[in-house]
Amino acid sequence: MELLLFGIAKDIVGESNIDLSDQSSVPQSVAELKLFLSAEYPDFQKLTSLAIAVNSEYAGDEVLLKSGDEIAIIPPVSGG
Amino acid sequence: MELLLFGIAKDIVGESNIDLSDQSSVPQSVAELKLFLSAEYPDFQKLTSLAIAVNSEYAGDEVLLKSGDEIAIIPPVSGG
Amino acid sequence: MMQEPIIEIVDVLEVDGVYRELSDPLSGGICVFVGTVREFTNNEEVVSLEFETYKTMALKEMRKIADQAIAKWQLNKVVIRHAVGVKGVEEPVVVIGASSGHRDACFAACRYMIDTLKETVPIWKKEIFKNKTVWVSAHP
Amino acid sequence: MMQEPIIEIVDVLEVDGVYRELSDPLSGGICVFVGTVREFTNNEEVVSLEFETYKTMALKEMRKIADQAIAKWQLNKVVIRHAVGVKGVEEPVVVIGASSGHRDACFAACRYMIDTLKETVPIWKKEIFKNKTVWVSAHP
Repeated sequence: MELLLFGIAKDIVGESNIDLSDQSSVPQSVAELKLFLSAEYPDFQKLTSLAIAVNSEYAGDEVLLKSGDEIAIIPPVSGG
Repeated sequence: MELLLFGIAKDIVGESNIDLSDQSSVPQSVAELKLFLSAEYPDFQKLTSLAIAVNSEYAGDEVLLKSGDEIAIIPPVSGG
Repeated sequence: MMQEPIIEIVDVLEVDGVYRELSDPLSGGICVFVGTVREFTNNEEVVSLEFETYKTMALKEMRKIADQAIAKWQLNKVVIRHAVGVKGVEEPVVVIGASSGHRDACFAACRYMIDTLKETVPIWKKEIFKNKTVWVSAHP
Repeated sequence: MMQEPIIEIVDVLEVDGVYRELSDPLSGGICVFVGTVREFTNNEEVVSLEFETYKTMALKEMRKIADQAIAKWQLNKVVIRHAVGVKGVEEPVVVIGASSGHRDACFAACRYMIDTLKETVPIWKKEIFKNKTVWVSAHP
Protein backbone atom coordinates (compact mmCIF):
# COMPACT_ATOMS: atom_id res chain seq x y z
CA MET A 1 0.00 0.00 0.00
CA GLU A 2 1.95 2.92 -1.36
CA LEU A 3 1.40 6.50 -0.24
CA LEU A 4 2.49 9.26 -2.65
CA LEU A 5 3.50 12.67 -1.33
CA PHE A 6 3.48 15.97 -3.20
CA GLY A 7 4.23 19.62 -2.55
CA ILE A 8 4.44 20.57 1.10
CA ALA A 9 3.45 17.04 2.13
CA LYS A 10 6.72 15.79 0.70
CA ASP A 11 8.61 18.45 2.67
CA ILE A 12 6.78 17.56 5.91
CA VAL A 13 7.50 13.85 5.62
CA GLY A 14 10.89 14.23 3.98
CA GLU A 15 10.12 11.52 1.42
CA SER A 16 8.16 11.40 -1.83
CA ASN A 17 6.49 8.15 -0.81
CA ILE A 18 5.89 5.90 2.18
CA ASP A 19 5.08 2.18 2.19
CA LEU A 20 2.12 2.06 4.56
CA SER A 21 2.32 -1.74 4.79
CA ASP A 22 5.48 -1.27 6.85
CA GLN A 23 3.62 0.59 9.59
CA SER A 24 2.87 -1.22 12.85
CA SER A 25 -0.85 -0.37 12.52
CA VAL A 26 -1.89 -0.10 8.88
CA PRO A 27 -4.70 2.49 8.34
CA GLN A 28 -7.88 0.81 7.07
CA SER A 29 -9.71 3.91 5.80
CA VAL A 30 -9.09 7.47 4.65
CA ALA A 31 -10.17 8.69 8.10
CA GLU A 32 -7.65 6.40 9.78
CA LEU A 33 -4.93 7.51 7.38
CA LYS A 34 -5.57 11.16 8.25
CA LEU A 35 -5.35 10.35 11.98
CA PHE A 36 -2.13 8.43 11.39
CA LEU A 37 -0.60 11.34 9.45
CA SER A 38 -1.62 13.96 12.03
CA ALA A 39 -0.18 11.85 14.84
CA GLU A 40 3.02 10.92 13.05
CA TYR A 41 3.66 14.34 11.43
CA PRO A 42 1.94 17.11 13.45
CA ASP A 43 2.81 19.69 10.76
CA PHE A 44 -0.08 18.30 8.68
CA GLN A 45 -2.42 19.82 11.26
CA LYS A 46 -1.17 23.29 10.32
CA LEU A 47 -2.23 23.03 6.68
CA THR A 48 -5.23 24.87 5.26
CA SER A 49 -6.73 21.56 4.23
CA LEU A 50 -5.72 17.97 3.62
CA ALA A 51 -7.32 15.68 1.07
CA ILE A 52 -6.61 12.07 0.18
CA ALA A 53 -6.84 10.52 -3.26
CA VAL A 54 -7.32 6.80 -3.79
CA ASN A 55 -6.44 5.52 -7.24
CA SER A 56 -6.18 9.12 -8.44
CA GLU A 57 -9.67 10.19 -7.34
CA TYR A 58 -10.52 12.36 -4.34
CA ALA A 59 -11.70 10.02 -1.58
CA GLY A 60 -13.98 10.80 1.40
CA ASP A 61 -13.16 9.78 4.98
CA GLU A 62 -15.32 6.65 4.73
CA VAL A 63 -13.39 5.13 1.80
CA LEU A 64 -11.62 1.90 2.75
CA LEU A 65 -8.02 1.33 1.74
CA LYS A 66 -7.09 -1.92 0.05
CA SER A 67 -3.68 -3.36 -0.65
CA GLY A 68 -2.71 -2.41 -4.18
CA ASP A 69 -4.43 0.99 -3.95
CA GLU A 70 -2.42 3.99 -5.06
CA ILE A 71 -2.98 6.47 -2.27
CA ALA A 72 -1.87 10.11 -2.39
CA ILE A 73 -1.82 12.99 0.05
CA ILE A 74 -3.24 16.11 -1.59
CA PRO A 75 -2.21 19.24 0.33
CA PRO A 76 -3.92 22.52 -0.72
CA VAL A 77 -3.63 22.74 -4.50
CA SER A 78 -2.31 25.92 -6.12
CA GLY A 79 -2.18 25.45 -9.88
CA GLY A 80 -2.80 28.18 -12.41
CA MET B 1 -19.56 70.41 -46.57
CA GLU B 2 -18.84 66.79 -47.33
CA LEU B 3 -21.05 63.91 -46.23
CA LEU B 4 -19.45 60.46 -46.01
CA LEU B 5 -21.55 57.34 -46.44
CA PHE B 6 -20.78 53.86 -45.17
CA GLY B 7 -22.38 50.42 -45.12
CA ILE B 8 -26.05 50.34 -45.96
CA ALA B 9 -26.13 54.18 -46.13
CA LYS B 10 -23.89 53.96 -49.18
CA ASP B 11 -26.24 51.42 -50.76
CA ILE B 12 -29.31 53.59 -50.04
CA VAL B 13 -27.81 56.74 -51.56
CA GLY B 14 -25.84 54.95 -54.26
CA GLU B 15 -22.74 57.07 -53.60
CA SER B 16 -19.96 56.97 -51.02
CA ASN B 17 -20.21 60.72 -50.46
CA ILE B 18 -22.45 63.71 -51.15
CA ASP B 19 -21.46 67.37 -51.32
CA LEU B 20 -24.12 68.95 -49.11
CA SER B 21 -23.18 72.45 -50.27
CA ASP B 22 -24.74 71.55 -53.63
CA GLN B 23 -28.17 71.08 -52.08
CA SER B 24 -30.84 73.77 -52.57
CA SER B 25 -31.37 74.01 -48.80
CA VAL B 26 -28.17 73.21 -46.88
CA PRO B 27 -28.90 71.54 -43.49
CA GLN B 28 -27.71 73.75 -40.61
CA SER B 29 -27.73 71.13 -37.83
CA VAL B 30 -27.60 67.38 -37.28
CA ALA B 31 -31.39 67.43 -36.78
CA GLU B 32 -31.90 69.18 -40.11
CA LEU B 33 -29.53 66.76 -41.82
CA LYS B 34 -31.54 63.81 -40.54
CA LEU B 35 -34.77 65.37 -41.82
CA PHE B 36 -33.13 66.02 -45.16
CA LEU B 37 -31.94 62.42 -45.44
CA SER B 38 -35.32 60.94 -44.46
CA ALA B 39 -37.11 63.12 -46.99
CA GLU B 40 -34.65 62.57 -49.81
CA TYR B 41 -34.04 58.84 -49.16
CA PRO B 42 -37.03 57.29 -47.37
CA ASP B 43 -35.14 53.99 -46.91
CA PHE B 44 -33.23 55.65 -44.05
CA GLN B 45 -36.48 55.57 -42.06
CA LYS B 46 -36.43 51.76 -42.19
CA LEU B 47 -33.09 51.44 -40.39
CA THR B 48 -32.78 50.30 -36.79
CA SER B 49 -31.06 53.58 -35.94
CA LEU B 50 -29.25 56.44 -37.63
CA ALA B 51 -26.42 58.42 -36.09
CA ILE B 52 -24.39 61.33 -37.43
CA ALA B 53 -20.73 61.96 -36.79
CA VAL B 54 -19.19 65.42 -37.11
CA ASN B 55 -15.41 65.50 -37.46
CA SER B 56 -15.31 61.81 -36.53
CA GLU B 57 -17.22 62.14 -33.24
CA TYR B 58 -20.83 61.13 -32.61
CA ALA B 59 -22.93 64.32 -32.72
CA GLY B 60 -26.32 64.99 -31.09
CA ASP B 61 -29.25 66.56 -32.96
CA GLU B 62 -28.41 70.04 -31.63
CA VAL B 63 -24.91 70.14 -33.12
CA LEU B 64 -24.55 72.82 -35.81
CA LEU B 65 -22.88 72.01 -39.09
CA LYS B 66 -20.14 74.33 -40.37
CA SER B 67 -18.53 74.47 -43.76
CA GLY B 68 -15.34 72.42 -43.62
CA ASP B 69 -16.83 69.86 -41.21
CA GLU B 70 -16.38 66.23 -42.12
CA ILE B 71 -19.84 64.78 -41.63
CA ALA B 72 -20.64 61.07 -41.76
CA ILE B 73 -23.78 58.98 -41.67
CA ILE B 74 -23.41 56.14 -39.20
CA PRO B 75 -25.98 53.40 -39.84
CA PRO B 76 -26.24 50.65 -37.20
CA VAL B 77 -22.71 49.43 -36.52
CA SER B 78 -21.93 45.71 -36.60
CA GLY B 79 -18.24 45.20 -35.96
CA GLY B 80 -16.74 42.26 -34.11
CA MET C 1 3.47 51.79 -15.83
CA MET C 2 0.70 51.30 -18.36
CA GLN C 3 1.91 51.36 -21.94
CA GLU C 4 -0.05 52.89 -24.79
CA PRO C 5 -2.79 50.52 -25.88
CA ILE C 6 -2.29 48.92 -29.31
CA ILE C 7 -5.23 50.01 -31.48
CA GLU C 8 -5.28 48.92 -35.10
CA ILE C 9 -7.45 48.30 -38.13
CA VAL C 10 -5.75 45.89 -40.50
CA ASP C 11 -6.38 44.02 -43.73
CA VAL C 12 -4.95 40.75 -42.43
CA LEU C 13 -5.38 39.87 -38.78
CA GLU C 14 -2.58 37.83 -37.23
CA VAL C 15 -3.63 36.28 -33.94
CA ASP C 16 -0.50 34.42 -32.90
CA GLY C 17 1.60 37.44 -31.94
CA VAL C 18 -0.97 38.93 -29.57
CA TYR C 19 0.20 36.98 -26.53
CA ARG C 20 3.66 38.55 -26.80
CA GLU C 21 2.10 42.02 -27.09
CA LEU C 22 0.18 41.46 -23.85
CA SER C 23 2.94 39.79 -21.86
CA ASP C 24 4.05 41.89 -18.91
CA PRO C 25 6.12 41.21 -15.79
CA LEU C 26 3.42 42.76 -13.58
CA SER C 27 0.65 40.63 -15.08
CA GLY C 28 -0.52 37.31 -13.70
CA GLY C 29 -3.38 36.98 -16.17
CA ILE C 30 -3.96 37.62 -19.85
CA CYS C 31 -7.39 37.30 -21.45
CA VAL C 32 -7.83 37.31 -25.22
CA PHE C 33 -11.05 37.22 -27.20
CA VAL C 34 -10.98 36.39 -30.91
CA GLY C 35 -14.11 36.89 -33.02
CA THR C 36 -14.21 34.62 -36.06
CA VAL C 37 -16.44 34.03 -39.08
CA ARG C 38 -19.07 31.42 -38.26
CA GLU C 39 -20.23 29.08 -41.01
CA PHE C 40 -23.92 29.44 -40.23
CA THR C 41 -26.17 32.35 -39.24
CA ASN C 42 -29.72 31.31 -38.37
CA ASN C 43 -29.09 28.02 -40.18
CA GLU C 44 -28.11 29.77 -43.39
CA GLU C 45 -24.68 28.99 -44.78
CA VAL C 46 -22.39 32.02 -44.83
CA VAL C 47 -19.93 32.29 -47.73
CA SER C 48 -17.98 35.20 -46.27
CA LEU C 49 -18.25 38.43 -44.32
CA GLU C 50 -17.20 41.80 -45.65
CA PHE C 51 -16.17 44.52 -43.22
CA GLU C 52 -15.86 48.21 -43.94
CA THR C 53 -15.05 51.05 -41.60
CA TYR C 54 -14.90 54.80 -41.13
CA LYS C 55 -11.30 54.38 -40.13
CA THR C 56 -10.35 57.69 -38.45
CA MET C 57 -13.46 57.58 -36.30
CA ALA C 58 -13.20 53.83 -35.63
CA LEU C 59 -9.66 54.21 -34.31
CA LYS C 60 -10.79 57.08 -32.05
CA GLU C 61 -13.71 55.05 -30.69
CA MET C 62 -11.50 51.99 -30.16
CA ARG C 63 -9.04 54.14 -28.25
CA LYS C 64 -11.86 55.49 -26.05
CA ILE C 65 -12.89 51.94 -25.20
CA ALA C 66 -9.30 50.99 -24.30
CA ASP C 67 -8.92 54.13 -22.16
CA GLN C 68 -12.21 53.45 -20.36
CA ALA C 69 -11.15 49.87 -19.63
CA ILE C 70 -7.73 50.99 -18.41
CA ALA C 71 -9.36 53.57 -16.12
CA LYS C 72 -11.87 51.09 -14.73
CA TRP C 73 -9.63 48.06 -14.28
CA GLN C 74 -5.94 48.14 -13.55
CA LEU C 75 -4.60 46.87 -16.86
CA ASN C 76 -0.96 46.59 -17.84
CA LYS C 77 -1.43 46.10 -21.58
CA VAL C 78 -4.33 46.31 -24.00
CA VAL C 79 -4.75 45.31 -27.65
CA ILE C 80 -7.78 46.05 -29.84
CA ARG C 81 -7.30 45.03 -33.46
CA HIS C 82 -10.01 44.69 -36.09
CA ALA C 83 -9.86 43.43 -39.65
CA VAL C 84 -11.54 44.93 -42.71
CA GLY C 85 -12.21 43.44 -46.12
CA VAL C 86 -13.59 40.04 -47.07
CA LYS C 87 -13.12 37.23 -44.53
CA GLY C 88 -13.93 33.54 -45.05
CA VAL C 89 -15.27 31.00 -42.59
CA GLU C 90 -12.98 30.47 -39.56
CA GLU C 91 -10.94 33.59 -40.28
CA PRO C 92 -10.41 35.97 -37.34
CA VAL C 93 -12.04 39.39 -37.61
CA VAL C 94 -11.31 40.96 -34.23
CA VAL C 95 -8.80 40.38 -31.45
CA ILE C 96 -9.24 41.98 -28.03
CA GLY C 97 -6.75 41.42 -25.24
CA ALA C 98 -5.98 42.68 -21.76
CA SER C 99 -3.32 41.77 -19.23
CA SER C 100 -3.53 42.54 -15.53
CA GLY C 101 -2.18 41.55 -12.13
CA HIS C 102 -5.11 39.27 -11.37
CA ARG C 103 -7.56 37.47 -13.61
CA ASP C 104 -10.76 39.23 -12.57
CA ALA C 105 -9.63 42.45 -14.24
CA CYS C 106 -8.50 40.99 -17.56
CA PHE C 107 -11.66 38.89 -17.99
CA ALA C 108 -13.97 41.80 -17.15
CA ALA C 109 -12.03 44.27 -19.30
CA CYS C 110 -11.89 41.93 -22.28
CA ARG C 111 -15.63 41.35 -22.12
CA TYR C 112 -16.35 45.06 -21.72
CA MET C 113 -14.18 45.97 -24.68
CA ILE C 114 -15.71 43.53 -27.17
CA ASP C 115 -19.26 44.37 -26.02
CA THR C 116 -18.64 48.11 -26.35
CA LEU C 117 -16.83 47.77 -29.67
CA LYS C 118 -19.91 46.11 -31.10
CA GLU C 119 -22.07 49.02 -29.90
CA THR C 120 -20.03 52.08 -30.77
CA VAL C 121 -17.21 51.50 -33.25
CA PRO C 122 -18.11 52.48 -36.84
CA ILE C 123 -17.43 49.15 -38.53
CA TRP C 124 -20.05 47.50 -40.72
CA LYS C 125 -20.42 43.84 -41.54
CA LYS C 126 -22.12 42.47 -44.62
CA GLU C 127 -23.05 38.79 -44.57
CA ILE C 128 -22.58 37.22 -47.96
CA PHE C 129 -24.80 34.17 -48.48
CA LYS C 130 -25.07 32.11 -51.66
CA ASN C 131 -28.05 34.08 -52.98
CA LYS C 132 -28.09 37.38 -51.08
CA THR C 133 -26.13 39.84 -48.99
CA VAL C 134 -27.29 41.41 -45.70
CA TRP C 135 -25.90 44.38 -43.76
CA VAL C 136 -25.96 43.00 -40.23
CA SER C 137 -28.19 44.83 -37.70
CA ALA C 138 -29.23 47.46 -40.26
CA HIS C 139 -32.94 46.66 -40.02
CA PRO C 140 -35.09 45.83 -36.99
CA MET D 1 -19.74 17.84 -33.37
CA MET D 2 -17.60 18.49 -30.32
CA GLN D 3 -14.06 17.19 -30.62
CA GLU D 4 -12.14 15.66 -27.74
CA PRO D 5 -10.81 18.42 -25.48
CA ILE D 6 -7.04 18.89 -25.53
CA ILE D 7 -5.79 18.23 -21.99
CA GLU D 8 -2.05 18.36 -21.36
CA ILE D 9 0.63 18.84 -18.76
CA VAL D 10 3.86 19.97 -20.38
CA ASP D 11 7.36 21.09 -19.49
CA VAL D 12 7.36 24.01 -21.91
CA LEU D 13 4.11 25.85 -22.60
CA GLU D 14 3.71 27.27 -26.10
CA VAL D 15 0.91 29.81 -26.26
CA ASP D 16 0.99 30.84 -29.90
CA GLY D 17 -0.46 27.64 -31.36
CA VAL D 18 -3.57 27.63 -29.17
CA TYR D 19 -5.63 29.81 -31.45
CA ARG D 20 -5.33 27.26 -34.25
CA GLU D 21 -6.34 24.47 -31.87
CA LEU D 22 -9.52 26.35 -30.96
CA SER D 23 -10.45 27.55 -34.43
CA ASP D 24 -13.69 26.00 -35.67
CA PRO D 25 -16.10 26.74 -38.52
CA LEU D 26 -19.06 26.68 -36.12
CA SER D 27 -17.46 29.13 -33.69
CA GLY D 28 -17.94 32.87 -33.71
CA GLY D 29 -15.96 33.42 -30.53
CA ILE D 30 -12.78 32.11 -28.96
CA CYS D 31 -11.73 33.04 -25.42
CA VAL D 32 -8.26 32.25 -24.12
CA PHE D 33 -6.86 32.81 -20.64
CA VAL D 34 -3.12 32.66 -20.03
CA GLY D 35 -1.78 32.61 -16.49
CA THR D 36 1.74 33.99 -16.21
CA VAL D 37 4.39 34.46 -13.54
CA ARG D 38 4.00 37.87 -11.89
CA GLU D 39 7.12 39.68 -10.71
CA PHE D 40 5.69 40.65 -7.33
CA THR D 41 3.53 38.87 -4.74
CA ASN D 42 2.45 41.12 -1.86
CA ASN D 43 5.25 43.51 -2.82
CA GLU D 44 7.90 40.81 -2.57
CA GLU D 45 9.97 40.16 -5.66
CA VAL D 46 9.47 36.67 -7.06
CA VAL D 47 12.51 34.99 -8.63
CA SER D 48 10.56 32.07 -10.10
CA LEU D 49 7.72 29.65 -9.52
CA GLU D 50 8.13 25.90 -9.37
CA PHE D 51 5.19 23.68 -10.26
CA GLU D 52 4.80 20.01 -9.49
CA THR D 53 1.87 17.71 -10.11
CA TYR D 54 0.34 14.33 -9.47
CA LYS D 55 0.08 13.88 -13.18
CA THR D 56 -2.34 10.97 -13.67
CA MET D 57 -4.83 12.53 -11.27
CA ALA D 58 -4.30 16.07 -12.58
CA LEU D 59 -5.09 14.99 -16.15
CA LYS D 60 -8.26 13.24 -14.93
CA GLU D 61 -9.37 16.32 -12.98
CA MET D 62 -8.62 18.62 -15.93
CA ARG D 63 -10.67 16.35 -18.18
CA LYS D 64 -13.59 16.49 -15.71
CA ILE D 65 -13.47 20.29 -15.81
CA ALA D 66 -13.47 20.31 -19.62
CA ASP D 67 -16.37 17.83 -19.74
CA GLN D 68 -18.36 19.88 -17.22
CA ALA D 69 -17.82 23.04 -19.27
CA ILE D 70 -18.76 21.28 -22.51
CA ALA D 71 -21.95 19.95 -20.88
CA LYS D 72 -22.90 23.34 -19.44
CA TRP D 73 -22.07 25.57 -22.39
CA GLN D 74 -22.19 24.55 -26.02
CA LEU D 75 -18.48 24.51 -26.81
CA ASN D 76 -16.90 23.43 -30.06
CA LYS D 77 -13.31 23.12 -28.86
CA VAL D 78 -11.55 23.20 -25.50
CA VAL D 79 -7.88 23.36 -24.50
CA ILE D 80 -6.53 23.04 -20.94
CA ARG D 81 -2.74 22.95 -20.80
CA HIS D 82 -0.61 23.44 -17.69
CA ALA D 83 3.16 23.69 -17.31
CA VAL D 84 5.31 22.05 -14.66
CA GLY D 85 8.87 22.79 -13.56
CA VAL D 86 10.56 26.09 -12.87
CA LYS D 87 9.10 29.18 -14.59
CA GLY D 88 10.56 32.67 -14.60
CA VAL D 89 8.81 36.05 -14.55
CA GLU D 90 6.48 36.59 -17.56
CA GLU D 91 6.55 32.93 -18.55
CA PRO D 92 3.14 31.30 -19.15
CA VAL D 93 2.10 28.56 -16.73
CA VAL D 94 -1.42 27.72 -17.83
CA VAL D 95 -3.48 28.19 -20.99
CA ILE D 96 -7.23 27.68 -20.99
CA GLY D 97 -9.30 28.13 -24.14
CA ALA D 98 -12.83 27.58 -25.38
CA SER D 99 -14.52 28.25 -28.68
CA SER D 100 -18.26 28.51 -29.17
CA GLY D 101 -20.94 29.83 -31.50
CA HIS D 102 -21.44 33.01 -29.48
CA ARG D 103 -19.18 34.86 -27.08
CA ASP D 104 -21.20 34.45 -23.87
CA ALA D 105 -20.41 30.75 -23.78
CA CYS D 106 -16.68 30.93 -24.41
CA PHE D 107 -16.14 33.72 -21.85
CA ALA D 108 -18.17 31.93 -19.16
CA ALA D 109 -16.58 28.55 -19.88
CA CYS D 110 -13.05 29.94 -19.88
CA ARG D 111 -13.62 31.64 -16.54
CA TYR D 112 -15.22 28.53 -15.05
CA MET D 113 -12.37 26.30 -16.18
CA ILE D 114 -9.54 28.41 -14.73
CA ASP D 115 -11.44 28.97 -11.46
CA THR D 116 -12.16 25.27 -11.06
CA LEU D 117 -8.65 24.22 -12.07
CA LYS D 118 -7.29 26.32 -9.23
CA GLU D 119 -9.64 24.57 -6.77
CA THR D 120 -9.43 20.92 -7.74
CA VAL D 121 -6.46 20.00 -9.94
CA PRO D 122 -3.53 18.49 -8.00
CA ILE D 123 -0.83 20.92 -9.04
CA TRP D 124 1.33 22.69 -6.48
CA LYS D 125 3.14 25.98 -6.83
CA LYS D 126 6.18 27.00 -4.82
CA GLU D 127 7.08 30.68 -4.84
CA ILE D 128 10.81 31.18 -4.87
CA PHE D 129 11.88 34.52 -3.39
CA LYS D 130 15.44 35.73 -2.88
CA ASN D 131 15.61 34.48 0.72
CA LYS D 132 12.84 31.91 1.09
CA THR D 133 10.43 29.56 -0.64
CA VAL D 134 6.70 29.27 0.03
CA TRP D 135 4.19 26.58 -1.00
CA VAL D 136 1.28 28.75 -2.12
CA SER D 137 -2.00 28.33 -0.16
CA ALA D 138 -0.54 25.59 2.04
CA HIS D 139 -1.11 27.49 5.28
CA PRO D 140 -4.05 29.66 6.41
